Amino acid sequence: MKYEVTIEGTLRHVTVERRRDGAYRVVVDDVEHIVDLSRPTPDAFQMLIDNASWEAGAVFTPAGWLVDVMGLTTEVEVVDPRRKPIQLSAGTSGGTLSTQMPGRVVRVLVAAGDPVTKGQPLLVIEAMKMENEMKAPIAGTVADIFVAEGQTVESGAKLVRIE
Amino acid sequence: MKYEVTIEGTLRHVTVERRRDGAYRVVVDDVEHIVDLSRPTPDAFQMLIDNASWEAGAVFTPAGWLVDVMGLTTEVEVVDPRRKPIQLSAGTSGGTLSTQMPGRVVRVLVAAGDPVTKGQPLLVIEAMKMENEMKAPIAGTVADIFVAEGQTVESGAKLVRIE
Amino acid sequence: MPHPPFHKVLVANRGEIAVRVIRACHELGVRTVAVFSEADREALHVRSAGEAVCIGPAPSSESYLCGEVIIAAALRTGAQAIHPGYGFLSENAAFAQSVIDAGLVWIGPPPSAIESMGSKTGARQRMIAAGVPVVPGTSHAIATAEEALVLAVEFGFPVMIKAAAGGGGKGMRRVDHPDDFASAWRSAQSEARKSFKDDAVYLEKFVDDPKHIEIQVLADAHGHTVHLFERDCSVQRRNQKVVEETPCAVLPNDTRLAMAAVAVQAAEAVGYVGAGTIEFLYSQASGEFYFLEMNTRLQVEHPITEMVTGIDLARAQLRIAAGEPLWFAQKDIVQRGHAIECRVYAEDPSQQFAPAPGRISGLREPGGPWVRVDSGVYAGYEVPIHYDPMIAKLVCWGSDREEAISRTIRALREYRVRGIRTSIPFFAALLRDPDFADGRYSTGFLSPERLTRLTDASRNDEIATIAAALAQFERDTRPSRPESATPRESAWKRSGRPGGA
Amino acid sequence: MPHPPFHKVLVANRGEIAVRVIRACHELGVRTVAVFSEADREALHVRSAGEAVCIGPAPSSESYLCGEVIIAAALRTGAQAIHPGYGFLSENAAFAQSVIDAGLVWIGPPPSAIESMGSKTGARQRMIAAGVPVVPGTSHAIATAEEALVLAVEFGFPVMIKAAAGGGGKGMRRVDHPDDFASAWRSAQSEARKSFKDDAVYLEKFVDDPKHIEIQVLADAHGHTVHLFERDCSVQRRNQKVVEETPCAVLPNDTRLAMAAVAVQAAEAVGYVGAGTIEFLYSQASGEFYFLEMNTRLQVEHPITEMVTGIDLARAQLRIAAGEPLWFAQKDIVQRGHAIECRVYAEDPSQQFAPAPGRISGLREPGGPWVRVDSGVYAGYEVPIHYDPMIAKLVCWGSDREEAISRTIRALREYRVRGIRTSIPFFAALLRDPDFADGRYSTGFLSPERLTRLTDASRNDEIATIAAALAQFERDTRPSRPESATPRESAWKRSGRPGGA
Repeated sequence: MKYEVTIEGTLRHVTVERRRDGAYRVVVDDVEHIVDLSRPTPDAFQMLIDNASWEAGAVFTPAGWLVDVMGLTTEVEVVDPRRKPIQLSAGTSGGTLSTQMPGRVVRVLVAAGDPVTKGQPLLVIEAMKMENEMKAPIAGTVADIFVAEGQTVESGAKLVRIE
Repeated sequence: MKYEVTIEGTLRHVTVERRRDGAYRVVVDDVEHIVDLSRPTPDAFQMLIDNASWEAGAVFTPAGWLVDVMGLTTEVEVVDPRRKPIQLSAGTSGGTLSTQMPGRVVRVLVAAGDPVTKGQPLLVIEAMKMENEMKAPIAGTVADIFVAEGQTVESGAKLVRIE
Repeated sequence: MPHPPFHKVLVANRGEIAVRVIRACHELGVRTVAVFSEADREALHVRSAGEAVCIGPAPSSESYLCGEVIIAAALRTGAQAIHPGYGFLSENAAFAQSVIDAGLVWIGPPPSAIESMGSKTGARQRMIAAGVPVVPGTSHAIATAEEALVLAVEFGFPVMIKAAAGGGGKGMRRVDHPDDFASAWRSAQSEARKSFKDDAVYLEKFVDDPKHIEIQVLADAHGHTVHLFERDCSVQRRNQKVVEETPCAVLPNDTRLAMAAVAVQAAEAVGYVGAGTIEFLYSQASGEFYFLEMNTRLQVEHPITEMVTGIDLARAQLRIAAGEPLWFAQKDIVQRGHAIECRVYAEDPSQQFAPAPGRISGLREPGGPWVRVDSGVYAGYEVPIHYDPMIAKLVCWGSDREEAISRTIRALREYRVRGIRTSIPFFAALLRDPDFADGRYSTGFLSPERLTRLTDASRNDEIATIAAALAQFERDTRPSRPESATPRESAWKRSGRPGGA
Repeated sequence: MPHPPFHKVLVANRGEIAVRVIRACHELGVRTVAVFSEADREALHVRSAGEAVCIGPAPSSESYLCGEVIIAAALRTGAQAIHPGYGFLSENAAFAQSVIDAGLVWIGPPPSAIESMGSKTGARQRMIAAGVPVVPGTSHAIATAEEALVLAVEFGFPVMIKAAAGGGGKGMRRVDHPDDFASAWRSAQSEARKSFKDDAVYLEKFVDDPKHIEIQVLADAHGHTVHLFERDCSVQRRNQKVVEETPCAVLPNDTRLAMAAVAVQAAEAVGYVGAGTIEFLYSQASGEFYFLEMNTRLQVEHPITEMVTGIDLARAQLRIAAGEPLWFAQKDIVQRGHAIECRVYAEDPSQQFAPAPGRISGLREPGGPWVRVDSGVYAGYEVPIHYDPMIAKLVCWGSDREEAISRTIRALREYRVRGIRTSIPFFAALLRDPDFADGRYSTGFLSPERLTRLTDASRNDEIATIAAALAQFERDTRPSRPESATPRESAWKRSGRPGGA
């Protein structure tokens, strides 16, 4: 299986094959690794990569894999080039601002129809005694506001759409 | 719901009712308790019994509930008297010796047809570098031997049937 | 077993500190009552306590800050005393007084001592009267720039001009030279007026690149006060302590002892009883130190002092509150080895430390020699959005500073929290930073640039790439298997020894 | 950071001790290689190490005992040294020699020292030569009862007659009085003949109600040997240590120092290098002590010595093996406070401690102040049937013995292992036993009667009854919900404060 893996803006070409002995052959940009994979718990990928012991957590989300290694979580996009058109049609968030963090909307700073610049604070979400400004991902006009002041939002909730 | 609960050979009559506020009313042999139950993890029963905080693990097995409190596991039989006939027809182990512990059969000490006394060692199972004699639950004659020397057995496996 | 200091204690807090106090109680044979908000029914402190009582809805203002409800719960459950932990009501003198008025024992200093240290300007004046060094400055507004300049020259430049009504850096100016004074004075006044509708400003000597050093004290109700040496709490982000250590790596011993003596003096000046902390600014350049404030409660970072002195501060609080005289003298308190604490926050270091509440799907806390985790969470726990993001503290001891650092790094490497993001990966990079290693860091250590650099240093993109590709491969080739299933078989089982592979 | 003693070390063991050694390596900046059997692919030591190599099938004889395969793995991975842990190949002089012959460093004593202490009778003779007190007795068979009686009178009654080929109590007789000697001699001979086809018997003084006390030593390759005081390991079941503590509660200080001096003498007599333990029998009645044997490796119970001395024994082993001279002198080694270890076994105390392997469905290890868990398992781990049932060690420190005991009881109360049965509930009752509390217990402490009593004392049938009834009720009333679903809602959420309920 060939994948295009994007991590922190860098694209890597990765080939994964399962060998007869059950181990995986993983080629990352021409560098070959033999990986023995075990899953001691459902959320842990315990890998012996050329004997080196590494462990990662990997959770599937619509936006890609959330992979944590040694405690640091990174979003990793894995695309099968053959399925690429389908993947792309799923679209990205574009002008829609979502929250990655659950919390309570304490202030909405814009109204529908307002023009906004990229990076302009649109609303403030409070979580764990801290206020966090949520900023416009693009410049444009506020088309929809999906939340109201005082409302509690879950992680991933859409907040504002900008056209 | 009324239950007959047997623990360590003692029978207790227990009534469980769910109150409107979501708490449980549990009456054990005429002593009433109000219990707020929470399940912080699927295997944990976190109970506030009249405010006192207790935690138990409870796992359902065909033989009854395996309940652990403060680390000690006890078998508890809970019978709904209305369903009693059905419960009884499931039968108990009678003259069949099973192993509660997985391991390897290192020696079979009897043969089919042998007369045995209650408590007589029938076979030896090794687990974790220790040999354990498995003894006859009743006196009688060996009817079936379900395992062979060298065989690895799982927990709950039948070993010998005595008639 | 000696007689327990109390029959039953109510712990008016949540999270790791509630668990910490409950542990101390249980070790002393004291029964415990936890209180919890509706959001905290499944919290660890409820699971840990002997009894637990719900005191209201999720917001602190309707639960953990409701003194009357908490006192009622104590009376109803037959608790004899209340331990407030830190935060919430712990430094609320009126609450302390209500506890006492209800016939209960307050496990903390007398309300008068809380009161004395509660107001910054009041505490400052009291400390000046007691002969404790404070940052040179004026405690109240100054009328004219000319008058202020005279004082500034007296304090010595650089000085800070600060808004009397202020906070958050507004109306604040640093002045390095007398020539710049007048214009800085005007702009500070103007900004103060705009920000606070009050242009009163005052003057303080600027302590360049200071360390935040604090001294732990313990005092009994019989007039004995001792100190338990210092903690260096200079690693801070947004004025919040992140990593603390003891002893301070660079504090000269005579300064250490002078600070400790001053701390005892400060505690005695307010008739202090119990565990308390005197915070100082320490200038590495001049070697001088200044009283900052006193925390009249147990500190978050108290464990590092415990690890080097062998004295259990939470137990000591209970015994002191029960009237016991101190059972050791100053000369018996000896620092042995070195201890470091890392505060584990549910925050995402890769997103500017944004709060990251959520369910902890998997948890493996580090263990082994001299590794202590004071945790408020467990596997399966949902970290709520309502409270402080600190979920645990990692405390490591070593026979010297190098051993403590290397052990902390080892423990961080073992620490697994899945399901939420935490500050854990950031610490290992921080402890490896050469500026941390030499010990001279000041409160300005965690600059935005350093935060970014340290976070980037903890990346493992190569491994993440392989893991993501394997995860996708497993997903693509085994579509019928549910995500949570565990394939137990290993390649080794099928292939035998890798030498043959 | 000082220079690491080695670049890379292979740890030839599994379970908690492999994890322990890996931790020490990582703290010193040493890379690690784990070895594992096919049954151990998911074991914690594999997850903890830097690299891991499969060395064969599940049975130890085909994996962890295969010296050649292990040495090959070390050479292939570029390891410089091998640490054997305890058990398995750790006291195999031939393996140690093979490691050295392969050009690797053996992290342990010289093979000659292992050899000297390996044979019980050889060690005994060598110790007698070195002036170390041994249990008075004859190291070889005695021809006639008359000859033996003369010796028995010389040793003083009671004496033991033991089968030379023996073991397991067969051919063993205790004789309290000269009049009974001849008949006991005959029956011991007869039983020895029946059991071992060899009627040779020998004589040993009977030490009544002894304590098992051992002294930890450390020796470098430059002729320095120090001791790290004693451990009391008298709480035993089936000759296996269960609970250990240090210091011993009842050992007079002059005896402690005399034993320690003898231990150093014993180690020096065999040219010992590294960490080792000299075991003694100590008679509380007479105050005398006798050499029993020397363990030429790290002991299971080494952590309690670490907790009171502050010296990391595993790190010390690595540094000594790298040729470093001891970095402290005898006078620098001070016992501070008290430490207790409980060995957590996967055994069912309610079924005569039958082995209880299986999957650990849930795990919460205790934490907080001065609680150390050296664990070889994790939540979700399947404890295999192939190896020793010890899954973890709980080690607690206190400023005195009472504090250590109460802290251990607190930690045991927090310890949650679900899915398998363990010896945890048994320990809390043991530590509360008045005969344990007074410290005078001997190796006979854990009689079958006491085992039963202690196990019964840990029952909570009332709570178990309520839990089982609730579990059944939930099952009966929510048949559609799968067993693993978590009802997250609490009654509190719906009812508000309990005061209103």
